[in-house]
Amino acid sequence: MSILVNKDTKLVVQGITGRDGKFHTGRMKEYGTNIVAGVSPGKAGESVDGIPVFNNVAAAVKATGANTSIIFVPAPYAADAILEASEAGVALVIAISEGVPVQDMIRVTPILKQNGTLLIGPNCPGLITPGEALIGILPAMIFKPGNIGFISRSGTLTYEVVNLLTLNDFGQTTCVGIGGDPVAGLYFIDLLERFENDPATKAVVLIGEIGGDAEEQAAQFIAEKMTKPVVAFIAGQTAPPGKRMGHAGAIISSGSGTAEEKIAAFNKAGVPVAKEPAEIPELLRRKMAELSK
Amino acid sequence: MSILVNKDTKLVVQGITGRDGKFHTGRMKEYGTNIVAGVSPGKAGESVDGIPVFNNVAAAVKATGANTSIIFVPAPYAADAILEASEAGVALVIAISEGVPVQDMIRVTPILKQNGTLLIGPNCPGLITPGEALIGILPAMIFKPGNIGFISRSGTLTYEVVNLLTLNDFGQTTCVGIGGDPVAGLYFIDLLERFENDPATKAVVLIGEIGGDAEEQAAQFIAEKMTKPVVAFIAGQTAPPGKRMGHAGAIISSGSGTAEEKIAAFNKAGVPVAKEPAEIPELLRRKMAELSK
Amino acid sequence: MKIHEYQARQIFRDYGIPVPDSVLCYTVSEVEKAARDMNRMVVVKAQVLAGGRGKAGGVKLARTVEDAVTAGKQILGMDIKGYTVEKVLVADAVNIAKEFYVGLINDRNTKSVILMASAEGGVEIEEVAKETPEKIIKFSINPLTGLLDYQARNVALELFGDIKLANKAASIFTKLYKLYVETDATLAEINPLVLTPENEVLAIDGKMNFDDNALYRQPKILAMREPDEDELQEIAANEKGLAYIKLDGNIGCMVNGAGLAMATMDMIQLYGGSPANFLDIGGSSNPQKVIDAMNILLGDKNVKAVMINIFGGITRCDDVAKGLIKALEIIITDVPIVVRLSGTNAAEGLELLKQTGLPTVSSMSEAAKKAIELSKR
Amino acid sequence: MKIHEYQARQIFRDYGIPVPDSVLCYTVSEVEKAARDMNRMVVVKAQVLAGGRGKAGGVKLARTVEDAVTAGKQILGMDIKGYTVEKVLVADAVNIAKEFYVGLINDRNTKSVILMASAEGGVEIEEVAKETPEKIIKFSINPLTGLLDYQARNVALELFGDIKLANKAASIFTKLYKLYVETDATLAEINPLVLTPENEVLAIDGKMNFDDNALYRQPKILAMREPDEDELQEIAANEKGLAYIKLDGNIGCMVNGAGLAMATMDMIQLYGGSPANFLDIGGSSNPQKVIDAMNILLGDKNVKAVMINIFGGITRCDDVAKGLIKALEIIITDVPIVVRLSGTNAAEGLELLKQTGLPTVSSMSEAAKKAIELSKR
Repeated sequence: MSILVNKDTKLVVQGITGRDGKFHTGRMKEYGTNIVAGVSPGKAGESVDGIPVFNNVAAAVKATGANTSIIFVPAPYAADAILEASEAGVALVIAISEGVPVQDMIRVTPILKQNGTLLIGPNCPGLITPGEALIGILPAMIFKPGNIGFISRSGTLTYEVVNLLTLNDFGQTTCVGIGGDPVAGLYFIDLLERFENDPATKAVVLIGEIGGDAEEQAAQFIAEKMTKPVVAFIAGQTAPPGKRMGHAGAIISSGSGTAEEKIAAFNKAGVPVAKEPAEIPELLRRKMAELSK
Repeated sequence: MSILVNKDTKLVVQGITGRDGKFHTGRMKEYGTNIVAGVSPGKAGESVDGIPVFNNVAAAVKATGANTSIIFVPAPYAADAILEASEAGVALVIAISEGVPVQDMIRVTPILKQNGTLLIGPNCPGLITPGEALIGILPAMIFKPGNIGFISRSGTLTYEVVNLLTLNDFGQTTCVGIGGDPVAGLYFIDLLERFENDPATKAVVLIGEIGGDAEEQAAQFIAEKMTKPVVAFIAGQTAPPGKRMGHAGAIISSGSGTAEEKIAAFNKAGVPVAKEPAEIPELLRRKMAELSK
Repeated sequence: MKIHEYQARQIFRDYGIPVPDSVLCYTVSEVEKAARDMNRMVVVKAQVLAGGRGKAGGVKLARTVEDAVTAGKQILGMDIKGYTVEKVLVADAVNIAKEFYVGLINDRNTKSVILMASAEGGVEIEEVAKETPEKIIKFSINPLTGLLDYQARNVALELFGDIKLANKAASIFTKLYKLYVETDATLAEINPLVLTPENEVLAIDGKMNFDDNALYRQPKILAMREPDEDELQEIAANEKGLAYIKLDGNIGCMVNGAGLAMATMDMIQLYGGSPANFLDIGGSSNPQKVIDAMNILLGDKNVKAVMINIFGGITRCDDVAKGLIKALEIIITDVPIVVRLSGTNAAEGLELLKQTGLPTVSSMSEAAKKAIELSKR
Repeated sequence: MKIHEYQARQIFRDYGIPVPDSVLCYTVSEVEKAARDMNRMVVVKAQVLAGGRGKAGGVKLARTVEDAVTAGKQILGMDIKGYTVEKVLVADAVNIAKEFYVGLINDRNTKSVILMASAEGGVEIEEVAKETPEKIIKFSINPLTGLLDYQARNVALELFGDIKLANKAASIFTKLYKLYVETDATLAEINPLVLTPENEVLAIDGKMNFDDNALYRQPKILAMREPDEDELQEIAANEKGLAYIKLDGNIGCMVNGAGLAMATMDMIQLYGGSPANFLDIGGSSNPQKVIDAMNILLGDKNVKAVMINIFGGITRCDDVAKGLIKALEIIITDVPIVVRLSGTNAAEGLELLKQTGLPTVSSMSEAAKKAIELSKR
């Protein structure tokens, strides 16, 4: 079991003929992801890695039944691509594109809601259900199937931690990089809820960072709704206020969104927060041992 | 029985302190309409004809449970007033205001749909369920309770025809003036459907005019879905193409929307079309006699 | 409200839609100078608010300055569907590889703006719509999102095939939508939208109509209004609170309410007469309105009889009668008038009108018959 | 991106929001001339990209030209939170009957723009939010409809009570929303929005931030950028594909990925060190990026040791190692460097790095400890 994506996912790649799109299509296909179509306006009839290319998402969906999309188009066109997928009836959209204007995402949000489309990203590394489907730019070899759910706001830090998990024999059900932008699609609580309901997931690792209050909301959700253990880490404890730490979302503004506040919220919710990534496997082990007593 | 409005309708009047709003509030109240509130920004706490005035529709709905609104504000503010009513949870909005820009109505439409709000108008005389509720600027004394449903795109012509019906002893369940604008709320087929489902309505009189193809659609709906007899009249047989006949909607454009086309459509659907208003009662009598055979 | 092609071109230009160079000319010598300055093949186009200018000979290609002068002489002053040509546009005659159509219009059924596009450009789109409707792409635009880039591109790609050309055309579509909404248009057409042999995409001819109800917030558009004589009359009537449209018949009608006014015209025709106008005095019993309306009606020399048709609703017929009496004290005319009053206090009104000596009736059909009879005397 | 108050006032003016007259001055003599021309009470305001100017003495009321000159002398050149005041705004000091707050900001939770308004204007809104949150009206704006007139009026009526004043304020709110969306702002505040004894409603002070991701489509906003020294460094780094923020510590960090870079800074502190910067070189193994990054790091005289922390994902560690080797051939420094490589082909990468003689480790914590040790030598 897993959340959001699995073997049956039918993926369409928007921007499949671009440099990044082509490269990652190859990698995803190699991993075994069921890629059924690509989209590149004006290139209908061509193919990439044996995958048929269509002029638009609607045509791709009609011909192949694609139900999930991954977006590699440049930031200025990303919001339009998200809407195209949503209006074509795609149920889950993963937007990799980095640097999408916030107003674009704000405008997109209510339309996705109307259409019932789920979005991950933008500015995210995607997600993976190890052994079933890789949809994103994550490095496949660090993941392995198992019973840990994983959610993170950042990219390389995800790899760092997942690598530690895998080395410590904690395989994963699904790992989701939700992206570092201030206005994004699915967020911590949306995914915590899904992991809580996924029978295969036994515990969750959550990697937060400074900015916003998604971690505080997650902590509250865990305290009120979750039965499964969660272990957290927060990046950016030493970041100064008012400075954007790479991600558009990682900024402490008006004295809120600090790591201290987030750590306090998790502690209050009984969620252990690792001081450094290397602590996570041990915290996870302890939490899971507690539960099996 | 009736459609849309009755004794239980709780009406809020938007623009109650304006000249027209005040005048027609008095008339509607006199008729027995259950007016529970008025809205006029900045005049909360005042009252008009004993009806409490609120600053906004949300406050009026909260305090009085109003479920229907009538709008008398000037055209430039009408679309905003419609949205205010809709967002406040009002289920049925009647917009009397004349001269509302079409783009305003186009923008309003999908939001009303989302909120599930029904709209009549703009640029309409309103509607009446004789003996129960008058919501609009219709002259009360020409109506009488009975079993005829009545729908019309125009104002005075409505009065002309309803007067003939009443004089010929055809009372009415509900009479609706849907308004003369090209983009409006409820239209012929929406109301025909409601009359078809209203047990008290035995036959329907439909007054159309040139412009658009709402009459053609009505004809098709009658042919396919209706069991009750319908009699029609179309105004504007002598109107030249390209000229706007008073109503923004009454214009024959690009060779379509002519009276001939509409009459042909009704004839094809078995709906008799009166040559002049005075013929309508006789046509109605014949149709209803046919049915009771 | 309608505008001329040269005005539509200016709006297109303001919104970044590529349009060939052109000069508006009122005289033949201006045409000569424009053609000389352009120094290439031009097209001389009559600027009148009527369709079918090409068929009427109002559009001529000119390879030389002399050709342009000849065309200017022919076109300036010519009559097209009742309009005298007072100005022409001298425009760069670009080379055309292919012609397309694109238009935006308000659609009553979807209650939205629809984009219509066709690879059959340069001809009347109504003809294409009737004969080969499958050649028109129609697309309803969600007003909350506007025309999205991918939607414009999809349509453009279907027309142009090539993605580079499609992107150029799509950019024109989105600009056209922006100007359509921002100017409260009710029609915006580019016909033809052309592809040149150099792979440029250009708007060669444009047509725009605007929502009269929105002119209050469109001062720039209102400033473009160039009404003809009939329209001037209509506008003048409007300013007095009357809706008036001149027709060709000889029975003047004065009615309260647009629907009833149309039905009145129809009834006159039904009984063998011919209406001289549509005239709606609205819901007021103000004598001034009646005076203004009568002055307009009697200003039309074709009018041989007048039919006044009033149905009293909120307005009481006795009030209307009083207004009429006052008006008729001022207006002196030998054109016969028949008055029909019905509805609220009709009896009282008719009684009051007896002093005027005018024939009064209480039904529309009687009034129409009487007016026709009077018009034939 | 931030802008100065005088720039925010200009944007307000462009959108029709009433703002008192003002003149930007770089010298005391300009201040004198401005105050003389205005010929009434003025306020002299430091223009720096920092909050709390009033408390720092950067805002002074001047009743006479002499007062204004004195204020100009005091403020020009003063230091506010590390910023030197290079220019002041001399503004009409309008009479104030009451002060309000209105602001727009992107909200992560509702994923919308929210309007915040309060009758407690003139003070830091964060303080109001903490101490008396019930005094702030918050309202999430549906991006598909924008801020509707009735919504703006409701909020304004709640603040102002009187409908005429509320209509004035509501018009300012809708204009503020329009400019917010059209300029891709991330913050737009009017604080205070004042009511004068003459019942005028005016924007007295304004603050605006903009979305860096949207600057590509906001040339007018981009032209307003006046970065300070630190920001110039950040922008220069950005143009080289690096995300760089200078901090106060002595251990330079070079990391791939923003989250990992933050975690690296945190770990340095955890083990008793102090990071000199945030530096994300992104996902590339391009030697030029490594060279550029090293040049930036070593350009900071505080840096006593460098920690390179790379986790190979799609990028292979051996490729990164090759890039590092090339870079280290060019860069000559005596600042000690420790390299951590992990992930894809880490072993191969570490093997390659042996030739450089640099200390190499395979875990973050080891790298941090080593870097701290090296920094203390």
